[in-house]
Amino acid sequence: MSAETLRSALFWVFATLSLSLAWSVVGNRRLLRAAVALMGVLGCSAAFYALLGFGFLAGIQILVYVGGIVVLLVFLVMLTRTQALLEDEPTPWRHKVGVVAAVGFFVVNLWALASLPDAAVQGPVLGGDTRAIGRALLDAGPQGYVLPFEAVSVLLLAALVGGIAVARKVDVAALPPAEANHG
Amino acid sequence: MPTLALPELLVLATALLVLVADLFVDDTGRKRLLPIALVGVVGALVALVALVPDSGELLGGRFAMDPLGWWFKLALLVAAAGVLCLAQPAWQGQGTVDATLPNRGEFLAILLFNLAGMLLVPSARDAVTFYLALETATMPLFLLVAWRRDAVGAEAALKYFVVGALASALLLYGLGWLYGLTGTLDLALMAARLPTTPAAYLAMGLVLGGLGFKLTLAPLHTWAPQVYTGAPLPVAAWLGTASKAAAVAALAVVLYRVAGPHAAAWTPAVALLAALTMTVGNLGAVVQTNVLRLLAFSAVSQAGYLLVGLCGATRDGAAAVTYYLVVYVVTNLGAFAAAAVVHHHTGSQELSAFRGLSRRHPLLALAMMLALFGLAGIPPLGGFTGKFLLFSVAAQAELHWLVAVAAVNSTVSLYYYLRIVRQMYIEPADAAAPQTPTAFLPGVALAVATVGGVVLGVVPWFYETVRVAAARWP
Amino acid sequence: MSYAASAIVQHAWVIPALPLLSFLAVGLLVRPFSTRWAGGVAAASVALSAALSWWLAFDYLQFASPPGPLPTLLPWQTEWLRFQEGLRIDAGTLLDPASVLLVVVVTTVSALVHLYSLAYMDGEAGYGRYFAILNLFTFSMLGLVLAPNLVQMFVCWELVGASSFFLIGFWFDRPAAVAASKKAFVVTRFADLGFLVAILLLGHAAFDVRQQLGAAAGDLQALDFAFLGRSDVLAALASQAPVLGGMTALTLGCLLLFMGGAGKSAMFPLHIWLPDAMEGPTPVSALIHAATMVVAGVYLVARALPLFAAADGALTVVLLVGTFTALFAAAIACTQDDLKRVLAFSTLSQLGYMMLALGTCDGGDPTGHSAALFHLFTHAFFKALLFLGAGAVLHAAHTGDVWHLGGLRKPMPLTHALFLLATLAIAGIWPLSGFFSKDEILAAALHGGHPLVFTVGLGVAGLTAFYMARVYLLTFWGQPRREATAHAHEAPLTMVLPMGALAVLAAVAGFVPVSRWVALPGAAVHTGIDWAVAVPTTVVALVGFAAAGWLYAGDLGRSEAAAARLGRLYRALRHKFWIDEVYLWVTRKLIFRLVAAPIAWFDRMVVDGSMHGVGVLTRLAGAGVQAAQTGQAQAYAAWALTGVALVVGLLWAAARAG
Amino acid sequence: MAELLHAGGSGLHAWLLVTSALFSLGIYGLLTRRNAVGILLSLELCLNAAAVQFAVFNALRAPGRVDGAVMALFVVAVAAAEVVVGMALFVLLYSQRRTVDVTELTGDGRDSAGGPP
Repeated sequence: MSAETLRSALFWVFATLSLSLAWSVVGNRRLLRAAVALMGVLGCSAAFYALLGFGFLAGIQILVYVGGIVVLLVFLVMLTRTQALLEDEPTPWRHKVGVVAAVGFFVVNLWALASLPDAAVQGPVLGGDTRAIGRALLDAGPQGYVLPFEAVSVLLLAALVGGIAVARKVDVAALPPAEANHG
Repeated sequence: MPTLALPELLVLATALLVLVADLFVDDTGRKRLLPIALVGVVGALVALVALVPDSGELLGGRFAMDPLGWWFKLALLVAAAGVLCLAQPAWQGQGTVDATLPNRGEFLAILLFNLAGMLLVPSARDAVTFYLALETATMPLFLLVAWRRDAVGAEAALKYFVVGALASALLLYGLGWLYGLTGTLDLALMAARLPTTPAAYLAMGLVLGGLGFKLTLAPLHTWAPQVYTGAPLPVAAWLGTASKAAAVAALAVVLYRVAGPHAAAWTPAVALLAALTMTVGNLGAVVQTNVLRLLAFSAVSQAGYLLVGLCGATRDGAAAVTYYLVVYVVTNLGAFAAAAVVHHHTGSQELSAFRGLSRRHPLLALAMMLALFGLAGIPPLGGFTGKFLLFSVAAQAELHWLVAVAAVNSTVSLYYYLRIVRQMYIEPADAAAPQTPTAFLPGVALAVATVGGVVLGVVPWFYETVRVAAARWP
Repeated sequence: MSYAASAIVQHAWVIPALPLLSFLAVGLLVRPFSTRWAGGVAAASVALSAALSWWLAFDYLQFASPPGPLPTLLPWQTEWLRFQEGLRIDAGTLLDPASVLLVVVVTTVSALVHLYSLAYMDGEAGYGRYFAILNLFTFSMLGLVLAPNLVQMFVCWELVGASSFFLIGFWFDRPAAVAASKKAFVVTRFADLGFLVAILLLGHAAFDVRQQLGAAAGDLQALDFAFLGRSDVLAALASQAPVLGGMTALTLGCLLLFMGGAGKSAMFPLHIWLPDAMEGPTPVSALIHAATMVVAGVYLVARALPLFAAADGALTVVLLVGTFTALFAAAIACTQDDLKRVLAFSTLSQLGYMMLALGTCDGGDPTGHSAALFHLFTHAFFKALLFLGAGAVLHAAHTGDVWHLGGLRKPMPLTHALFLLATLAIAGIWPLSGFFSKDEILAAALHGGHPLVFTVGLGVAGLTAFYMARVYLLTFWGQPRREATAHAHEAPLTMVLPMGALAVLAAVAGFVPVSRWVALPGAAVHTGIDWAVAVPTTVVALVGFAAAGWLYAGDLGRSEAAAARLGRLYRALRHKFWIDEVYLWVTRKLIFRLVAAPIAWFDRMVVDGSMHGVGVLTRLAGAGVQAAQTGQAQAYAAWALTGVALVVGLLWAAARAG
Repeated sequence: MAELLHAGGSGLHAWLLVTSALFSLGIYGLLTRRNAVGILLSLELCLNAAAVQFAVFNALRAPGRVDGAVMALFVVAVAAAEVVVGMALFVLLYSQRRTVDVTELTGDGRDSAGGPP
């Protein structure tokens, strides 16, 4: 079994796994299970990154993204209690709209895909990307991404500060809005 | 030179200052944070006008200023200053309970962070910066809409969030396709390498769709009415002015910088979208009884007019769009400021709150009327000149049907703008209506917006300068 | 002394600038402090403007060597917008015979109306506001008249419409006034749409021509009247490829321009706003809805006459619409009861005359052009006088219904005399002004090869005499039919004086050789009286008078006297109605039922109805848009996806098509 | 479809097939989930698909540089910010309405009285 065949086989294994987990994310009646399935999908994506030769990206994916989902889960449990963790079946109408939209999007993508020449991975660069990505992020020259790096820090700061301000526990209903900020 | 990014840096510094200061002051001090933020924004505005050249590069070309970008930033900073002015009574808890804003420093900080993201949009030269600037220009808005933390605002914000997140995911996917098709994230290189395959249509469609959400192009506008009414009024004004300006800047980047060489291919699509958007916006506005819903739909139709100028990707079009954008921001700011003042007095967003306003507050009513006439495009206000320029771009592109549709729409729009004028000037005044004087800063904003709307239309210097800038635009 | 040495010719911009300054001063500074001063300042500024415009006319005409044509001057011009070289929009003052004529008319009538309003509007709540807007109107109208290009004309055109909107709705506590102001604004704005699209269309067509001409175009810009009037430009425009339905941009542009002009000048079927506009104060009706603003459409067509003449069939449309409106409005005027409404329909009819005159130029003979401007000139004076007279009646009797008036000649002798003079003038009785100008129009129709139009015009002349005599007799003769009418008194001097001035003008304006001054090259200039026209029109007018006299003078007075003597008012009223049966049979059965009623029905059901229908449709469609606002987050998301799909599809379709 | 699969086990077409399918599934979930948290999960699916797509294009179409990988990295950060914003809104909504079921949120500003209930 050549490395190429192995990579191909691994790809198909993870692709199958990823898609079936994704199906569970959008279809499972239990939200908790859907969230766990999303962790699985993100894990599969980490494997994809590794297959493509981006080991650093795979590591980040597992550490940050999958870790982030744990936070999401904690919030989820705090927030919606046991009752709301159960999801109803979508009504036939919603189901139809969803299927049409999803299938439509997929078909259009296939159509676009057909116009693109196929290509194969040129060869594994596993492990060689860490330094390259790090350099790109901190390079202040024409090849670097220091500006978006700063932008994303502003974005995260704004999201965190604003998120906390909006979500902090205050019983607004009990106070006139003018004084609500004292609580 | 670092001065090139001085406005952005000043805005960020003010945001951080406000955020930190908020930790150390009591409620009285907190009320002073808004003037501080305003000083920061005005400082950035002064810096832009006085110090920043209208072209140059930083970071090896990753951050660039160009002549039209300069005008976009001017519009954004003007919008920010105006919104901060009209937020003053709400911020200080004056007026009716309904119209107050929980005054936390975070509000100002997030607004300024948001502004910094918007300012970055016209300077982006690669897809990564472009995407992150757009996200920074969008995501804080979801939180600002919910800032009053009541049920109405939360519901509006959630819907805004769902549609907005979907739009940004589609935009991202489209950028991914562009990357795949061209093998680069550099926007200029993308333009050079963009093929004309179905994949390219998909990519451009996704990107335009994602941006169309921000610019409220029909049918991606459906979120707007509820969000405008659910949000605190200053935030609605922010959405109606700055957010639109950032979206136009982004659209100009995509259509001119990336897809400019293929203008012939996308012009019919943009023209149809423009016609659809202005028609849907106008028809929606006709039946409204809530002023903010009316202004929301009016903003939708204005987005349609703006899109008219992009047809054909000509320099005249770029000049017309930029000029009309500045006019639109100033004029709409006037309308929102008047709506905000009335909202403060009466706590109502209904049309009937404007009853007999001309007798209670003649100057306020006059300002509102001039703003509405400006939006309707009555000469000699800037709205007329701008629309005239936009329509003539379409005529130049041989899109006679679009000119006709736009002209019909601008006539229909008069119908609902006159409904507000009617309330102000014709309906008898409500005896119970309060006679509160207009607060200082909103008054300043109103005066500047009103005078600006007239001056922009009458003094040729502005359009001339924009046109010269467009001629030098790469 | 040359034009260059004439201060007023070089600085003609002062004439519109004065009312503008006064508008700003009165609106912002004076009004809050003193309403009395507001009126005074406003009237003084316009009076000064009028004096300057007479000086301008004097200086301008003084240099006319009798056989040579008067020059076209552009003493002041400044750049306003620059799209690109060749498509620059300037602001400036264009002086030619037509614009000088109009400047004199506008400032003179405006000044007299300002003076009249000082007393008429005394005690009204919005006294200062009224004068400020009247000033704004005067400025805009002068800017329109002096415009050297289509865009300046359009901008002022819109401003004129806006000030008219405010003045019609001046009494905003009267629902009818509010409805009328909105109707006027919306209808004229709808028509202005055509004007705007025409500017864009003609602008680009002319710009292409200008590019072809290259250096030969000089500094003229594509939208300048001077450029659009050049024969090489017109020939190039006429030979352009059709843009829509086989029409060239020139033809389509002219038809759209005419749509704008027809809206402002209330041509059928866009006339519906003008009768309702009488809800505004009467001096406003005199100034805006009789003498000045409503002639803007005529002025536009006259200005753009070279374009119309070069365009296929455009002038035929003008001719047909003008002729029809003249007849149709005159017929309706015979059936109206309200004094001001009769005058409004009369205005419609006279505007139809002017359009008709312009339309007769389609044979290549531009005689109708000078006839139209001549009639515009005389009509401004006698129609303004009629309105001010009606205003004096309203002021005294508090009603405009002719069936409630009567016998006013005794308490209001001056008003009566002036009104009679104006009635004779409009009916075309020698030697009053209407005689000369109307005859020139009819002569243009007759000699221009339009015998049918001439016949209709003749009929309209008879109808004009009839309905004017009718309202005149019912208002001033017989006995007062209402208590309030009986206690009427003569108007104050500040109201009578302007009327007197207008009466002088209405009497002598016919002797002013206007048509010789404004004649286009190639126009046949009439000297003396054209007996082939003068005799029939005078006969027809006398017949009209006789018919009206027979109907309204004799029996009516006798019956009123009998009613007073016998105290049997009810029977006397019946008796009067018996006379009216004849009138009813003649008018309602014959004219009204056969001509006016179908028109009124059409007006009500189709014109009004369609406006109404458009409103309903718009609201329905609006409800449709509203229905998309389901409130469901995911419905919004689905719409967003539809939008993206639409964009992708459009891009693909466009690529396919391209 | 068949030739796409035969075009090579892990060729470009196969990769994009997977990312498109993931994105499409995300769209389905976004339109059908009633619980707002479920919608958020679906959105994460979409963003993740887009990030993988960038990495795929980087490896297969522009292998000389790491632009796509950097973009994927930034997408992770943006997704995190989106989760924070989304959760904040859900917590607020839950405290106000005691539900995060989006089908129960049908007001469209018509109840524009504003203010707290």
